[in-house]
Amino acid sequence: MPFIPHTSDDVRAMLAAIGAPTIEALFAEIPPALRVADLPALPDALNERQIARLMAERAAADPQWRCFLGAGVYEHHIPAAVWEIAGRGEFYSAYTPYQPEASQGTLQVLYEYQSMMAGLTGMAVSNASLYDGGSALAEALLMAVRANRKSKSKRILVSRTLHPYYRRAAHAIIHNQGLELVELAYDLTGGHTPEAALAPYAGQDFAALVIAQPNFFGVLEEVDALTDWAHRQNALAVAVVNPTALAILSPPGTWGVTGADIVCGDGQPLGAPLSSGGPYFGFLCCRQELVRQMPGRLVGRTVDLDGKPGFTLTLQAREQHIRRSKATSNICTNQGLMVTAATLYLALIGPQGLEQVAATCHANTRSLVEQITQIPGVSRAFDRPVFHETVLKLPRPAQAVLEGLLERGILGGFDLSSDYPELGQAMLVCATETKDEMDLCHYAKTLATVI
Amino acid sequence: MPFIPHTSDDVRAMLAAIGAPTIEALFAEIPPALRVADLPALPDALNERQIARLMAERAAADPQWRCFLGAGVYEHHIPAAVWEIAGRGEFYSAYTPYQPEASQGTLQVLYEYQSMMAGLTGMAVSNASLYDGGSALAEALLMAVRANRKSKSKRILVSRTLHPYYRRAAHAIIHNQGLELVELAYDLTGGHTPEAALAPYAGQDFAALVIAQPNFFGVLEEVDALTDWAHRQNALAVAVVNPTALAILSPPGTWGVTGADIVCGDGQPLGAPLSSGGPYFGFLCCRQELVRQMPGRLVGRTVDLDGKPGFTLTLQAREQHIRRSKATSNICTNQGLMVTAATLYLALIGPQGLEQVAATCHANTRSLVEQITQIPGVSRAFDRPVFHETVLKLPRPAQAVLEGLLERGILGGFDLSSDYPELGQAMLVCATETKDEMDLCHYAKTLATVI
Amino acid sequence: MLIFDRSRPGRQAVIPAIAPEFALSDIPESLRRKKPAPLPEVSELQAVRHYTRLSQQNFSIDTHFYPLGSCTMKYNPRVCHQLASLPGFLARHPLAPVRGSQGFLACLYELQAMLQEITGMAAVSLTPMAGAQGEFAGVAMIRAYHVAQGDLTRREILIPDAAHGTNPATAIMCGFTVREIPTDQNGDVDLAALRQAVGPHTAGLMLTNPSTLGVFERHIAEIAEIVHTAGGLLYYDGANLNAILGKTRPGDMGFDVMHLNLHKTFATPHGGGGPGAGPVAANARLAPFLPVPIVGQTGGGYRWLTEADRPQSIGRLSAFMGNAGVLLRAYVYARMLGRTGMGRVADYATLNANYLQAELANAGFDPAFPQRLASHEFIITLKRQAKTLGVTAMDFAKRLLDLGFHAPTTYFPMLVPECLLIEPTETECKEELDAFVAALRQIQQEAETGPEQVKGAPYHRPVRRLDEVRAARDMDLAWRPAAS
Amino acid sequence: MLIFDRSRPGRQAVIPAIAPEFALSDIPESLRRKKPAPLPEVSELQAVRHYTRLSQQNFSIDTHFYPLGSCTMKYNPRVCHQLASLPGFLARHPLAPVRGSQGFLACLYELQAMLQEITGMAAVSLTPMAGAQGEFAGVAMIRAYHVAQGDLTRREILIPDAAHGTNPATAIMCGFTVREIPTDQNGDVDLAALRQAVGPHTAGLMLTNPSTLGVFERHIAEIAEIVHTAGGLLYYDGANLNAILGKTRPGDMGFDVMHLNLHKTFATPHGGGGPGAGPVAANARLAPFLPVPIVGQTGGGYRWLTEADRPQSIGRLSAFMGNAGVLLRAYVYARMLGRTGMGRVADYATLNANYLQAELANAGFDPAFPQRLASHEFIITLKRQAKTLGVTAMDFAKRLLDLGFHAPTTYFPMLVPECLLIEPTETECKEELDAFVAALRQIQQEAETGPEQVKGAPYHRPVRRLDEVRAARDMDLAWRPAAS
Ligand SMILES: Cc1ncc(COP(=O)(O)O)c(C=O)c1O
Ligand SMILES: Cc1ncc(COP(=O)(O)O)c(C=O)c1O
Repeated sequence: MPFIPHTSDDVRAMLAAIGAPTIEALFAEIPPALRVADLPALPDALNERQIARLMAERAAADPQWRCFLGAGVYEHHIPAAVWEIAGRGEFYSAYTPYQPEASQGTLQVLYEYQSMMAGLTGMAVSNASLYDGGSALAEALLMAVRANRKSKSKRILVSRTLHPYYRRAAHAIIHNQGLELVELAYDLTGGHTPEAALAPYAGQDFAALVIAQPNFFGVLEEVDALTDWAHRQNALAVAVVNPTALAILSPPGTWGVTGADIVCGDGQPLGAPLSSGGPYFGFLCCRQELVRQMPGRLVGRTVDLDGKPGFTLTLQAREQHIRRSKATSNICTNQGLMVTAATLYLALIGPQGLEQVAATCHANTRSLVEQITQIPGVSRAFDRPVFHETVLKLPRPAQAVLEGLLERGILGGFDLSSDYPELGQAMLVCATETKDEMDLCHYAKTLATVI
Repeated sequence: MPFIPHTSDDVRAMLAAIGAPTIEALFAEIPPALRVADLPALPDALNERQIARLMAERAAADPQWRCFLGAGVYEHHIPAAVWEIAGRGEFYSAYTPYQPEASQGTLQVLYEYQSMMAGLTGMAVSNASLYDGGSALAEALLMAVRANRKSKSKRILVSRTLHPYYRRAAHAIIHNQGLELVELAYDLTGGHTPEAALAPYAGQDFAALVIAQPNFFGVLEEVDALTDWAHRQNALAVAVVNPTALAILSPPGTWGVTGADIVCGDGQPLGAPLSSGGPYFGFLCCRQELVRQMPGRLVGRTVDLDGKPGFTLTLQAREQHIRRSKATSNICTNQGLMVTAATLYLALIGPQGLEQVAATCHANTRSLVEQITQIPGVSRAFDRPVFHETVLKLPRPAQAVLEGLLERGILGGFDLSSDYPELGQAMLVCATETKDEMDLCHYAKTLATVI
Repeated sequence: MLIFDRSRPGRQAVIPAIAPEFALSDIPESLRRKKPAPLPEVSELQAVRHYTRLSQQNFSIDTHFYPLGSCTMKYNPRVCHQLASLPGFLARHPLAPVRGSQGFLACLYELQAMLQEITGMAAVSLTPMAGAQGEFAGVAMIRAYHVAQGDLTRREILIPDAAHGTNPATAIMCGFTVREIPTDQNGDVDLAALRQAVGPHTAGLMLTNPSTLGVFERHIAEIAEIVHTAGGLLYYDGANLNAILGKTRPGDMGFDVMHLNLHKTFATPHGGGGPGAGPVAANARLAPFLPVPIVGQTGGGYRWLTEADRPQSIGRLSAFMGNAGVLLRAYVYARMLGRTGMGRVADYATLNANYLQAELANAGFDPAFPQRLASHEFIITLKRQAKTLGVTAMDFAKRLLDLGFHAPTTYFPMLVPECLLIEPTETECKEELDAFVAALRQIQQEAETGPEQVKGAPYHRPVRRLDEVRAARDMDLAWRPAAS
Repeated sequence: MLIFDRSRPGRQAVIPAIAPEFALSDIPESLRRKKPAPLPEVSELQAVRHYTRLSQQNFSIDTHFYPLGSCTMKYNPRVCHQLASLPGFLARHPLAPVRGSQGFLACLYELQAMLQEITGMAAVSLTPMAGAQGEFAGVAMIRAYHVAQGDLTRREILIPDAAHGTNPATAIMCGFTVREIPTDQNGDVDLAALRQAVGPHTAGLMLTNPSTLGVFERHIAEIAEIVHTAGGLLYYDGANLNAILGKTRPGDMGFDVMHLNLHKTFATPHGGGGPGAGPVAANARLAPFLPVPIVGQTGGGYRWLTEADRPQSIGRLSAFMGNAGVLLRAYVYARMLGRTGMGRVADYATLNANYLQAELANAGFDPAFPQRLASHEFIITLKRQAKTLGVTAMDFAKRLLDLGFHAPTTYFPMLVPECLLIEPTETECKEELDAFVAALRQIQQEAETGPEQVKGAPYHRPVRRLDEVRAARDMDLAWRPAAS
């Protein structure tokens, strides 16, 4: 029996010890009317060899396109050691470190992760992960509303340049508690959120302003001005950032005069493969003063009975298993293993490595844009600098162009027409460090034939 | 610098401690005339991302045919846990357990491996591995010559039914010490080595008789009769076996009246992927009395200072690092990790599992043969039972037939024409447990169209 | 030692890319990072060695019996990991067109179908990323349902006092208030109290069955009747589904909506705290409200169903497709169990729990509900030991670590004083259970002869008991570079 | 506990296949196995847990500094393992036609070319499966060469007394006799003795350079001259190539044939004892004798060169293509080092060895050759400590295990009494070396103040010192089922 170790001798001895005639008898408390005899719609069992073959066929069925699609999920090189070690049974098959003495491995990794994320974002504190970027934003906004003592509002300003799926996920989660997202317009020339877009809201009560860096268009926002505006209005500044970009872009902790208050985003670029949508992980950092409003687990360094340093979960009074209905969130299981991978990723590439990744992504995207804007009818939609993704205007509908690229083996970008109809025929393109000059050339040439 | 941890500060401090001005100065004892400044024919370094891409392209360049080719290397299902655990750093990056107190993991695995192989072959002792099946046969024969006190001969009888590559490898190795292989004819009807083939050599002095079970044609030899014949002639009986087959076939330890003396073979079917030729591992087992003539490492169970059981390398006085020119072999590094995988493989599938694998292979090959011998002109070459491989006579040259199958995605078998021209248009075909009825059908149908 | 302590300026492990000098010339200084991020600078060997050694400090299923109640720490088959990690799955962008995703989508679609059959529900959405998010989805669906009915007065969720902390926390996140329902002496919901509690304000009831007390809620049919009659809906917390897999189905019990913890019942790894997956299943009434995306099948193949297809959906709870890789692992596991394997899980999980309960009772320990059959888990209370010997459940737990066993869940559910919630799961063998009983016997003896010994445990772990008060007071939550 | 002790009849982990009932009906009873093989019957979790826990009992590069002299225990990059394990490589049958093997063959062909450049040799065969088999190939080639010259009198191989045990053992396996050449006080070959030894019976000389004494053989040009003049050939044992990679080449030193240990110099894993790979390289004179198969390139692509192409070949040393997967790992590593990376290996391996030697001398330990520069490794002798304190090299080695370091090679080379042969490799950082020095200082101090403490070590490993005499005497080499 797969995964079941019991021999018939075992079963006999165990039933005897229990004093039950059969295993069936152990289910006597379930009302007979509720019992099912069979699950006929389930397929027959496959053995390991059979399922391995089926899965290999299914995985192979899906073509491996050259990927120039980003839109929130980015193809990066993941050093081999990352998953070789994150996949070790001791990490893979452990659970939340409720017994710290038996979980120092996981706990120290989490502490190191928190330290790295705090360092990267320039914030005092990082939690030990949330589910993903979209839900992390939701938690960040709930937290902002709880934390902002100067505001009574549940309204939050968010630019239309924020990832549309993040806006949707955040809305789906937070509207239940009466929070409301108020959409800010963006500048059609720059692709950014100018102070002018904020002006109409000056003097109104908002719990927070969300600032994405880079924004969904890849464009760099004027984060200092936005942060200061928020603070002037007694709103918290909530940053949504790409962690790779932070290797070259100013960290939220230094934005404006006093820095952002809460920082969140998706950790996928740090060691998580594209993997069809997940698992990734959400990160959440904040100023020290806000730590008790933070959702999710936190690991702290302390000492043991003998004075030896060690790590443990801390400030658990924020959490559901202690505080139940008064908790800062309902989150319990988070994305621990992805965080382990991220910690390994950051340790293996280091500060220079991350900077090189970010700078190469940026250079590649610049080079790609330079090449493809030579094609008649193709132009940049916005004139402001970007990180590693950019919006291109096309002479034909993006969908048709992308289809053409696909037929030639290229996953060419993201069609903006349904989320941003105001941009007309436009797509979002990304070239990370996984592409070299030949790939960029090939893309440009192929695009020219498709258009 | 990839894999080099030295910072420039480190280098400075270290040179100062040494009292050397530069790293270059540390090479002062190499005569200047012998120094090279550069290795211009080497390519420039690739980073991890670049080499990963190159290797992925190369691996993908080679098509994945459905494999019905055996001829000494067999496609079996390998449980996922085998390499997940054998690949753990503690196994992967350790070395020969010279310090037993720091290597109990490896040592216990080897002891368990020795136990499993001894049990499988029915012999008293197994060593901890040799390189592969071919070289293990060579070592077995050198050992037989050393061990056979009743014979002064360096001649060894070996049937033409033994794998031709094994015969070549053994010859290449042993002829240097004056050992000679004398070839026995086989029965053209049965594909086996009848006693009649031995008759001409009765009364002559031979160190050993080699008995392959199954033989290269997949055919089962009359091992009891052959073993007894050898012993009557004062020759040692050296068995060459497929370890999977031993789940269903009588173990060499029980052959004839007193059993085989030495057993060897290739462990590849026990957890090693096809992997283009290696690494696999050679195994070598023997009767207790011969253990001091055995080449290779041996692990023994003993106790520590406190009386606690533990494991250590033992009988090292047979080995080159102790005995130098008087050693039983020059082997030092063996195939430890493959043995770890084999131990995991056997533990995971167990005795019933191995029996099921063997029986399914056998059944599949029978079923395949039944189907394809329906094709006009295709017939079995031999009438005796086989394990999981069989020789088929074809109406056209095997090479053309195999080419035809290849074009249809099937690696159809082994062309026997160069090694066994006497068989005419013939090929060797194998269907392991990795094939299901649909695969067999598909093969048969495809073969019909090709012929 | 922290990885930061191993860092030296200029050291680097993997060089992922080399950007051209001018790479950043177009980014204004004001937006640029001024000081490099304070990340560790170590060699590849240092990183590998550091984290390999850290991993060895963990207890895990792969190394230790881990009977953490309510967590279903069963064996995580390695083949699930291997197959979900096939390059074809890992390299797939979540926004890749469906025509190049049929292999992946087929797995998800079939998983949805299997979960429907197993739960007795009409439809499944796989997107929630853990049990708690599954709960969120389900309770938000209850809310959306009432709103769709125009019934805006139902603002209260009923939750038994034995419930897991995520239940009340979820209800609050969904904008509800929570009312607790007491448990009777036999571990069942107090029906009288429930009858009193329901009314036109009742949005629904969240229930775990078997409950976190380790017993099957025998009056489930009546409970469903009471809540439904009052106009409320029933939420099933599927964390304990392992106990009843293939034996009885939440849909048949009368539940309207539920989640499953794939990282419990379907053996996907816990990963030191996640990722998990918490698919939500609903009956026909609530199905329209399921979160998107869902995988649908049309003539041509599989495709994503999104907001456009499912206008009543509560929406999107993750930016993309939840924890897709976890779903693939669960799919592999479910296919390997197949039709007959599901019930086997419940059979042996239940056998192990009842055996362990019987043997511990035999060894002189006190089951919390001796009059009941255990489900897949059970509770012992060490109230007596705490009172007479001064040795608490926590002390027993810590000493177990010394003896090579992960501790059971302690002090949960809060209803039972000095409790250990013990869940052996079906993948542990009898010898392991016997060894666990022997260990608890030994600790009991130690507690009787030398309680200080037990109260000082553990002694053989990388650290002894940690100063949690100091951790919370001094709040050292991140390493910081020395000011330079 | 052995895996056999966890076995229970009827238990099974992975079910690989189910054969039909009649499957074996055509195999005569006389050929059938009567009793099932005595293999363990355990669950998958039991197997995983058992071997995971066993693995944790090992020291390894991934967990510990492992300065085992002559073994080059450098970091084994994980990417090599990952890329060599790509399904395309693992699923390739060794007899698959070359037209479907061009990707694989390209790697091997380029590896051959790189090794030629690195060694200064004319041709390479990758097939030997470890260093010792590489030696065998090379010495058998020397024999084949003399035979081809019609010179049948050259039956003797000269070997310095410092040589590794595989050298004399190899010479014997190749049918030669061995004559030892002494070493002079500076660690160089005694040239006078060599001159006396050579003659018309001299088939060749086997030499390691740097030698196993950790020093570079400075008179290599004269040695080559002496041997060649006498009509002998020179074999280079490449086990220590890490010391001179990109600095000097055996081909330029005058060697005719050599092997490389890819599991040393090229960072492929040692795997607890293997598999390794020992490619053999030869100059133009000996190239025709290289073992097959070799990868050749023709207009159309790559193909195998076999006996037919290379009629003078010594033949085939493995049934198929040696340790192909190890070769792929070495290929990946070599490509990552590239042109500039090779010399860097020697630079930092040498820097580390000389630094460690200097620091240990500083700490009061006695280098065996203080007057010499160390190569990539060096020797300290504890003769003084053994005499004055009664604490031997073995005692120091065992105590190092307690302090978290794998011991250096002990009692080899046999020339130096009470020696530790220490090879740090280039992948270890200065801090690790400093910690190692501190540990040896501590042991020295312990030896001075309480030698019994050191002589009883180790204390903190899974076992203490093992009774090796009993192991050899009682010979418990395999578990056996209880007679039933
Ligand atoms: C009874 C119960 N409900 C809900 C949950 C929450 O599940 P998750 O941790 O996956 O969010 C748990 C998990 O611990 C649980 O035990
Ligand atoms: C100097 C020397 N020569 C030869 C060898 C033999 O190499 P292998 O162990 O790969 O057979 C070794 C390995 O230990 C060695 O150190």
